[in-house]
This record gives sequence, C-alpha cells and structure tokens, in this order.
Amino acid sequence: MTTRIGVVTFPGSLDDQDALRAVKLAGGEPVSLWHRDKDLHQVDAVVLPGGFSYGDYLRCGAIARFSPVMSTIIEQAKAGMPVLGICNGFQVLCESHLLPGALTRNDHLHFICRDQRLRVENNNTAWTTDYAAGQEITVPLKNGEGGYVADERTLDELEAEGRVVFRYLDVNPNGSRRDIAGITNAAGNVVGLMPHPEHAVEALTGPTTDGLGFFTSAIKKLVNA
Amino acid sequence: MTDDKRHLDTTEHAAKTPDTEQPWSELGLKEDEYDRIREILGRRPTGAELAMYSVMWSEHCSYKSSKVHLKQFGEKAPESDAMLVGIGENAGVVDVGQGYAVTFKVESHNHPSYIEPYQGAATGIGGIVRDILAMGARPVAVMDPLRFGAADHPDTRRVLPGVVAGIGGYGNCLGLPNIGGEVVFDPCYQGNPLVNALCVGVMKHEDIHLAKASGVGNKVILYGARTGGDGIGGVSVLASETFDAEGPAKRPAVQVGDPFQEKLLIECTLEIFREKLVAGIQDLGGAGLSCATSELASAGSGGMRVELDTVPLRDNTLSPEEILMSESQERMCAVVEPDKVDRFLEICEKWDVIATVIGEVTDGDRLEIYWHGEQIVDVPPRSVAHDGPVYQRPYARPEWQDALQADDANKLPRPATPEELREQVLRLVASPNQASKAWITDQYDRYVLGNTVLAMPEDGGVIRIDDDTNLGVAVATDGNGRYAKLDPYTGAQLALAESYRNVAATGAEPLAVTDCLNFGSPEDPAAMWQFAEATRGLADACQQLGTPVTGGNVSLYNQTGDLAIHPTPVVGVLGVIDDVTRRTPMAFAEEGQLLYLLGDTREELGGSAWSQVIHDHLGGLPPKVDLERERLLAEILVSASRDGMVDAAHDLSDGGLVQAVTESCLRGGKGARLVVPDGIDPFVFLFSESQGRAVVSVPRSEEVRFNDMCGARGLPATRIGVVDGDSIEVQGQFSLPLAELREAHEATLPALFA
Amino acid sequence: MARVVVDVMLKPEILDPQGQAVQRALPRLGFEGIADVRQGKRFELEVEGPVDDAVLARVNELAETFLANTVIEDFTVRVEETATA
Amino acid sequence: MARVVVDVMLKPEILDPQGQAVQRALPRLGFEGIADVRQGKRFELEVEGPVDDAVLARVNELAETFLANTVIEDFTVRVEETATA
Ligand SMILES: Nc1ncnc2c1ncn2[C@@H]1O[C@H](COP(=O)(O)OP(=O)(O)O)[C@@H](O)[C@H]1O
Ligand SMILES: [Mg+2]
Repeated sequence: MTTRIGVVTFPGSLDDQDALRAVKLAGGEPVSLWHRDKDLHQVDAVVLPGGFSYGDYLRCGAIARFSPVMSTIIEQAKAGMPVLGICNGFQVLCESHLLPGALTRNDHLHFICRDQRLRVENNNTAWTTDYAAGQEITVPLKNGEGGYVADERTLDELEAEGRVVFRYLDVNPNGSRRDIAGITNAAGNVVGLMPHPEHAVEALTGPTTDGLGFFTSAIKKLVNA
Repeated sequence: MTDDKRHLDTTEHAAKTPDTEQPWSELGLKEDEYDRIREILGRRPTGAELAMYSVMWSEHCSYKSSKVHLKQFGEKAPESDAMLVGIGENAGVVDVGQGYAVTFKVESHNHPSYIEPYQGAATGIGGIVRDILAMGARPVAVMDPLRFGAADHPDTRRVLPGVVAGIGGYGNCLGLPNIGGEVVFDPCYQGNPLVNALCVGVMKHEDIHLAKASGVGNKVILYGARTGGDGIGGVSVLASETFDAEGPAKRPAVQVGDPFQEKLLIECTLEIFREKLVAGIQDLGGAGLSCATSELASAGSGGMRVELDTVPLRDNTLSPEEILMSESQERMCAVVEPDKVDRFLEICEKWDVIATVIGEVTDGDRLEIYWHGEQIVDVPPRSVAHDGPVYQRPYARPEWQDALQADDANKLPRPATPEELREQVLRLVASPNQASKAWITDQYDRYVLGNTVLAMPEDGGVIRIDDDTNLGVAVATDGNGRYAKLDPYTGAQLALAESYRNVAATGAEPLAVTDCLNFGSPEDPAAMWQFAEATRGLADACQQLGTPVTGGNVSLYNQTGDLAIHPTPVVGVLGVIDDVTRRTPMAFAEEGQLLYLLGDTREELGGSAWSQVIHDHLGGLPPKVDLERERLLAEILVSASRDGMVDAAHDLSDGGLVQAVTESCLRGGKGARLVVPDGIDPFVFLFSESQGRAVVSVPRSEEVRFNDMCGARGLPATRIGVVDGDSIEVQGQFSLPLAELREAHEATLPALFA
Repeated sequence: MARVVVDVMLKPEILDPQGQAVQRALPRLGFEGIADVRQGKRFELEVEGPVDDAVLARVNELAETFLANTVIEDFTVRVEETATA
Repeated sequence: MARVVVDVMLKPEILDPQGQAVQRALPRLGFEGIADVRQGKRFELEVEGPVDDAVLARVNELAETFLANTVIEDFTVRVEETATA
C-alpha cells in the first residue's frame, strides 16, 4: 500500500507542483487537495506548500487559514496526522495556531533566495526520522517574511522540549530568533519550516538532494504505523 | 441618468455637430492624424472614438516611426522550420520538438519605471506574462534586462532598489523563476532607466491560440480585475513623450499591479485552454479595452458589438472614454462560442476571477460600442488597430560619429608593470558593471516550478520542459549600448552574437530571436539613424545566423531634453537542448582540468569595459563581428556538450578573458594558472573584447578528442592554463587570491544599495 | 456610511525592521530629534448603516481574529471623525 | 516626548489589492455590511521635545518626500492625543 500524501493548493500557492513531485520521487502517492474542499480524500499526511496564498495580503497565511480545507486539516492535525508546512505553509500553521509564534518581515527588508545550510536538531518528528540528529543539510530558502518570532517564554519552552527542529547555519537569512528555521508541535506530527526541502530533491534542479528525507521520513513512518 | 445622456457624445450627436472643438492635440494626435480620422469616419469622431484612435495611434501602440524599419525582420527572415507563429501576434511561437512549442518575448516598461520604480517594473512583468499567456502557453520563466544611471548617483538609489523589488515582488508572487537578465550602469540612462522584461512560455502545438474574433454570435468575455482609473492615457502620455524639465509636472496616474490576481488569471486561463473553450483571446495591456477590442475585431472575420456599461468597474464615476483607455492590469478578453460560455464562467468562478460577457461578434465589419443603449463608437476596427499612420522619419548619421570613432581606445595608456596590470584587474572586476549582481538576483526566486537547470549568473537560463524526456530550452538576453553608440549597425549584431553565444555556451542550439529596441526620440534624425542602422544590422545578422526574429518591442523617446540614451538594442535568443542533463555550466570546479580559449584574440578595446573603468572613455570602433565564426563556435560548444568533452564553458564578452575566468573560478571555488600564449601581449590577452570567443574547461581524458574536433572544424583552440589552487595566477605577471577577487567582485553592489 | 479605522502595530517587544529602517534613514535626510519610529498598518472599513456598539464589538472581533495577529500585534478600533485629506 | 502619527493611504483612484483581499475574505468569516476596505500604513514617530508648528512642518516634509510616495499615496500628519493600547 502506498502512502498518500496530500498537497493543498490555495489561490496563490506556487510550490504545490514541486511538493507533489517530491512526494512522487520519494515513493509516495501525491494527491492534490483544493482549498475549497473540506474532504482530505483519505490522505495519510498533508503538505502545505510554499507560495503567496491570497497574495500574502494582510499577513502571510492569514487568509488561507480560514479556508474550508484548513478546518479539516486543523482537526486532523490535532488528532495526530502528519502535517508539513513549508514557507507559506509554515506561516499558515502559525496563523492557525497549530504552531506557536509568527513569521515577520525579514530584518533586512528584502526577499531573499539562497542555498541555505541547516542543522537538523530533532530527528524524531514525523518528517525528520530519515536524518541523523545534528545532520547538516543544504536546501533552498526563499522568502520575504521569514523572521521567526515568539515571546521569550515560548522560545525557552521550544528549546527545552526539543521542538526547534531546524536551525540556520552560517547566515541567519531573515533575523529569526535564535536562528530558528523550523519547529514542531509537542506531538511531533506538525512541522513547519521556512526553507524549501521540495526544491532539493533532484541533483539537476536543486543545490542538493538533501530535501528528499522529509518525504521519505513521512512515508516510512506511515508505512510502519 | 438624463443628465448623463445629455452629455453623452454619441455617434449620432457627432454627425450632427461637425464643428465641435476636440482636444486631439492634448491627446497627442497631430493635425493630419485628426483629419485622417475624420476622413475614415466621414464625420468627426465621438469622444470615445477620439480616445481610442489617440491611444492606438500613439508611437507605443502603432509603431508609426519604426514600422518601415521593422519590416526587414520579415523580409530578411531566414528560412526556419521552427517558426510556428511569427511577428504580428502577441508573441512568436517556435517549435522545439516532441510536440512542444515555446513562445517568448521581451518588452519595455521604461518610462513608468522611472516615475514609480516599484509599480512600473512590477507591471512590466505582469504585462509580458499576459502576452505569453494569451498565446496559449504556460509561462515558465522570466528575465529582466535592466539599465540604470551611474551606480553612485543618488537617483539610482531610488530607482534601482524599487525596480528590483518590483520585478521580484511581482515575479516571485506569480511563481515564475527568474533565470537571468542584465544590469548595466551608465550615466546616459540617468533620466531614462531601461526596464525590459522577457517571459518564456511552453505549450503543445495544438494549444496555440491567436488574438482574433471570429464566428458571428460568439461572445466577448472580459475577465480578471475590475476596471479602474489606472494609467488613463498612460500609453500615449508615458510612452510617447519625452520628459521635459520645462513642461508642466505631469504626474500621470500609474498602474498598480496585483500579482495575486494575475496568478489566478494564469491558472484560470490555462484551465480554460485545457477545456478548449476559447476561439480567440487577447490580453489587456497598453491601451486597455481600446486595444483588445479593436485588435480582436480587426484580426477576425466579422465585426464586434460591445456594451461598455457592462464592464465591471472599481470606480463608478469613470466615463466611457476613460473605461476604454484604462490600463487597469490583470485583465484578459476572450471570444467564446455561446454554448461554451457557461463553462467558461464556471471556471472563472472556481478561481475567484470576475468574468462578464461584454459583447459579441457580429456579421458586420464595424466595431460598435454602446453605452446605456446608445452608440458611442462605430469604426472600422482595422483603421484603429492595424492601419494607423506610418512615418518615414528623416534620419542622418550624426556629425559627431566620425570624431567618436576616431578617438581610438587602442591608443589609451596601458598598464606598464605587472603590478599595474594586477591592480587594473581588481578594479575591473569590482566596477559596478562587472561586479557580481547577486545582491539583485538573490531577490528573485529561481527555484519555483522545480525545472530550473541553470539560472543567473550562468551564461543563459536553462529550463526543463519535460520531466520524462528532459527536453529543455535556454534563453539569454544581451545588449551593449556602448558598442551600439560607436556603431549602431555593428552594435546590434554584437548584441545578437553575444546572446547567441551565451545560449550555445549552455549546450543549447540557438533557434530564434526576440528583441527590444530602446532608442531616443524618432523626431531626432540622429537617434532615428541609430534606430535604422541597428534594425538593419540585426535583420542582416539574423538572416546570416539563421535565427528569425519572432517578435519584440520598440521603445522610443528614451531621452531627457536633447540627451538621448545610448542606442540600446536588447536581443534575446532562445535555444533548444534535447537533454538538459548535458547542460554545460560555467563553473571551473575540477582541479587539473585544462583551460582552452576558443577563437581569436585581437587588439580590440573600443567600447570595452577596460576603457570605461580605467579611463572613463568611450571611443573608437567596437570589436569586429564575424557571424560565421560565431556559428562555428556555437556548433563546437553544442557538440562538446553532446559528447561530454567539456565540463564548463563561459563565453567571453565585456571585460574580456580575465573577467570570464574570474567569474568561472569564483563560481566553482577553484583557482586557475594561466599562461599567456606566445605572440600576444598580456594586457591584450586579459582585457581585449574580441568576439567569437569562449573559455572551456576540458577533462584531461578528453583533451585529444576535443583538440581534434576543433582542428578538424577549423576553430582556433589555445591551451591557456589549468584549473588549480586558490588564486588566479598569470604566469610571469601576477597572482590574485580568490578571496581577494571575491571580495572585490561581490562587495560593490551591497556597498552601493544595501 | 461611516468609517471605522483599525490601527495595527507590532507589540513593543517585537522587532520592527521597517520602522528601524525609516529611523536609520532619517539623519541622512537631515531629520534629527526623532527618538523612535514604528511602522504599522491602518485599515479603513466603510461600514453600511450606523456604527453602534454592536457594530463596534463585531469590528473588534474582526480585528482580534483576523486583521491583527495578536501573537505579535496590538490593535485599536475607532470611528473616524474627520475625513482624510 | 510626543508622538506624531503619519497615516499613509493609497490615493482613492489607485488599486488597493491588499484592501480588496481583506474585503473579499470578510463574508467567508461571517462579516457582512462592510462596503469597502482600504489598507494603508501608519507611522508612529516619537519626537524629542515639544511638537510645535516647525516640527510639524518638518514631519510633513518627511512624509511628503520619504514616508509616502505621493505619486500613488496620500498622507495625513497629526499629533496623537491618546496613547495606543
Ligand atoms: N523590435 C521588434 N522586433 C520584432 N517584432 C516587433 C518588434 N517590435 C514589435 N514587434 C512586433 O509587433 C507586434 C506588436 O507589438 P506590441 O504592440 O508590443 O504587441 P502587444 O500588443 O502584444 O503588446 C508584436 O507582434 C511584436 O512582436
Ligand atoms: Mg499583447
């Protein structure tokens, strides 16, 4: 039985096709989900892709959060379904309060696209078991509002509970607090990060293939579940 | 309502009031043009008709000064099986094999970007993307050839960051990878920055769509954004008039782009194409509805009737004239068979796109527009869209041209010692024009869609278009205003040669051309001469290289007062690569590989980067063009890629060999040891800008085979060194650590603009 | 038709890079004596019908759940007395 | 220390995609009766010393040349009476 991984398309989603391709390359069955459709079509996991849902107007992810599909995803995520939010998807997860904190304008005020080195701090989440703890990976990063912020108490809590999943290395590209690139919820099934693993799945088009592990992790976990 | 009607200038009213004064001159029409409109209509035009004619007969829309020269692109077009749709449509279409067709085009948004850099540049991207979409293609990449004033001028600090943010803001939000472009600084662009934008789209042959309204009874559907008061008269005012310091401060309404709306428009339109719901389609760009309705009707078989009051408005106070002229962005116009209208509207609803039936195709031959039931336009559409005025503008070689060419750059003082040579290399690679453009290009998403195989700073952008077969295309754009100033005929050919070479350097076979011709005022005989020469040069060169011009754009009046920009033909070349996995990158990455210089190096410093950076000099003749050599070089580069004989290739252009080697070394993080070949002066070796050259990195195992191939085909190939170490060392001259070069090359733009 | 204005500002403890960029640019433009700059958003809502307490309560809720992200932002709601220029 | 507020809004004839996006989302959130939404910027400047006419004139100039892009935006300058929450 293949693992069905859904990728949501909101109006303004951009990296949905890339995420579907990544799922396929990782050996899963990619399933397109539509923002107006509450039905998740029996997927085992969901990816909220990058892009500019609703033009990123108001705040990134603020409008997408209220879409019909999100009401089901929020419910399912709370019940333990693996959910990965990439870039805009991370912003949607924060706006939905599935993950704490928020993403703000990059401190240098520019959109930035670069190959970013990261450290995998937690390899126990649904999306990171195929990495070694402390492994360093390089995947593209591209955002204008990727500065991760949360109050000190929340940050301390995240650190203490090992919920910082990825940290920026070399350069902090957006002013994120404590170099945080990605986090997880307490249960470890919901993960959000700003960099784009789905753009690092083929040597031909990505800087590395380091991103494939996200998708193979989820697939293995679900197959073994 | 009655009040409204009393003031409405209907066709009936116009016929009865022949002597009413009309503001034709304020709308940019000349007296004889106004007279011609009266003649065409057999009466005075209504206000709405006058608005339409004025905007459609502007330089920007009618090409009235350039048409007689542009003809050559068709007349001299080389035989090419690849051309599926040629000049005259929204964009040309090229066959790239396996049933795929590619469409690409470059356009200017120069004047709007000077007034409001962010929105001007953003809507430039939006406009060219809609052109590509209108052909039936999915847009897959954009590029942005840019020209600014002096890098350290305070106004450049206003214009450049705004333009770059606008291109990024719009293109990133559309999800189109930016795969290349140009950034050039020169004081001649101070009051006239050039913002050109190129888009590439892909479709299957059977998906090609054309802009024509046929089939009596078919419905005309306007869809996308609501119509507002944006850029009313923008086309004629912004694009056709020189900025005059003396004149009244014109602050024309600028258009504001909504990339999110455009993204929806793209997805919605592609879904509509998939279901084969449109008979004809046209994007709304300059001149808005005036342009779309008249062009669709003109190209079709029948007439068209439009109920203008059905157009969804953002601002209910707009007059019918304003609605016709509005340049509100993110709108398209489609012609749809009646039984397909419901499905069309359904798909629009799915994508939250507003769509309205505004009219239908009639069996007459007139374009008729109604406002609350009364006729306000009744014109032969061809007279608006295609049979505008045509001018034979006088042109003459400027009297200063001889003196400029006599001021020979080859006679400039040269570095006398190795230390001086070293110092000039550092200054060259750090100069704004030669420095790394990463500060700019890092603001563009190059990864989205997951098909980017090569992107800036590579010679050309390469996009995969089929996941299974690995078919791909390469695109490059180039232009050198300095060369063109010295000799516009040669300059235009050099622009083509460079772009062609860049495409070949990636391993792709050059196929077709698009161009954006940026020049000064056509009313100035000198600027007009430059235009005529450049056009002739480009047409001749395209013929010789076998790469037809498929479409493009002309931007005139790029001047402030009497001061015109350098003549700046920007040329985009599209190439095809049957297997993108064999693309050739530019990075020298493997220690021990051999460096070969392909082509001949002569003493050619006219218009060179060296003459600008070291001597602030522009004079002499540009480098010689040899198109047969360019073709041979391209063949070698493509063969070498196909047979795996080279691991890296980088074409030589402005800055010469030392610039190219620096870029390839920095990209690969490896140094190089160079030996100056016998019989050539080290300075000329490093800085000359002789054309038809490239540097390649050859694995030792391939050296014999590669040499044999070049020898057999008669291309000079000189071994000039080896990839090695962490500095660039020119034997007997100097050594420059990569770290020092990197600092010089990469710090310049951030220091100026961050 | 009445106008209700919602102002949304980043909480004081959250870094405001846009405001800071403005502030840093001031000396270059020859402006001294400005100790701090914060940049936020202003929403103008044109409300149909009279703006009574019930309407204001609903706009408050709208601001709280949608216009502002209260994790990082504060907001104020008020009825606009004077028209903007 | 006094606070001067500069409100910057797109001119009425200029498209406001952000405001429109917010407005379009309202019905989905169950908010009816809002005819139009415009989104602009709010700058809070903390001025050292008293805010007299000279200071206001200078802030006006700052707004005109820097905070607003008067090609597409209008602005208002005022001294804030009440503190924001
Ligand atoms: N420099 C040029 N070279 C070749 N074709 C050109 C050039 N300038 C304009 N054209 C062609 O003339 C036609 C009209 O151009 P344009 O008005 O820019 O198109 P659109 O109406 O789609 O904006 C197009 O087919 C365009 O490709
Ligand atoms: Mg067009």
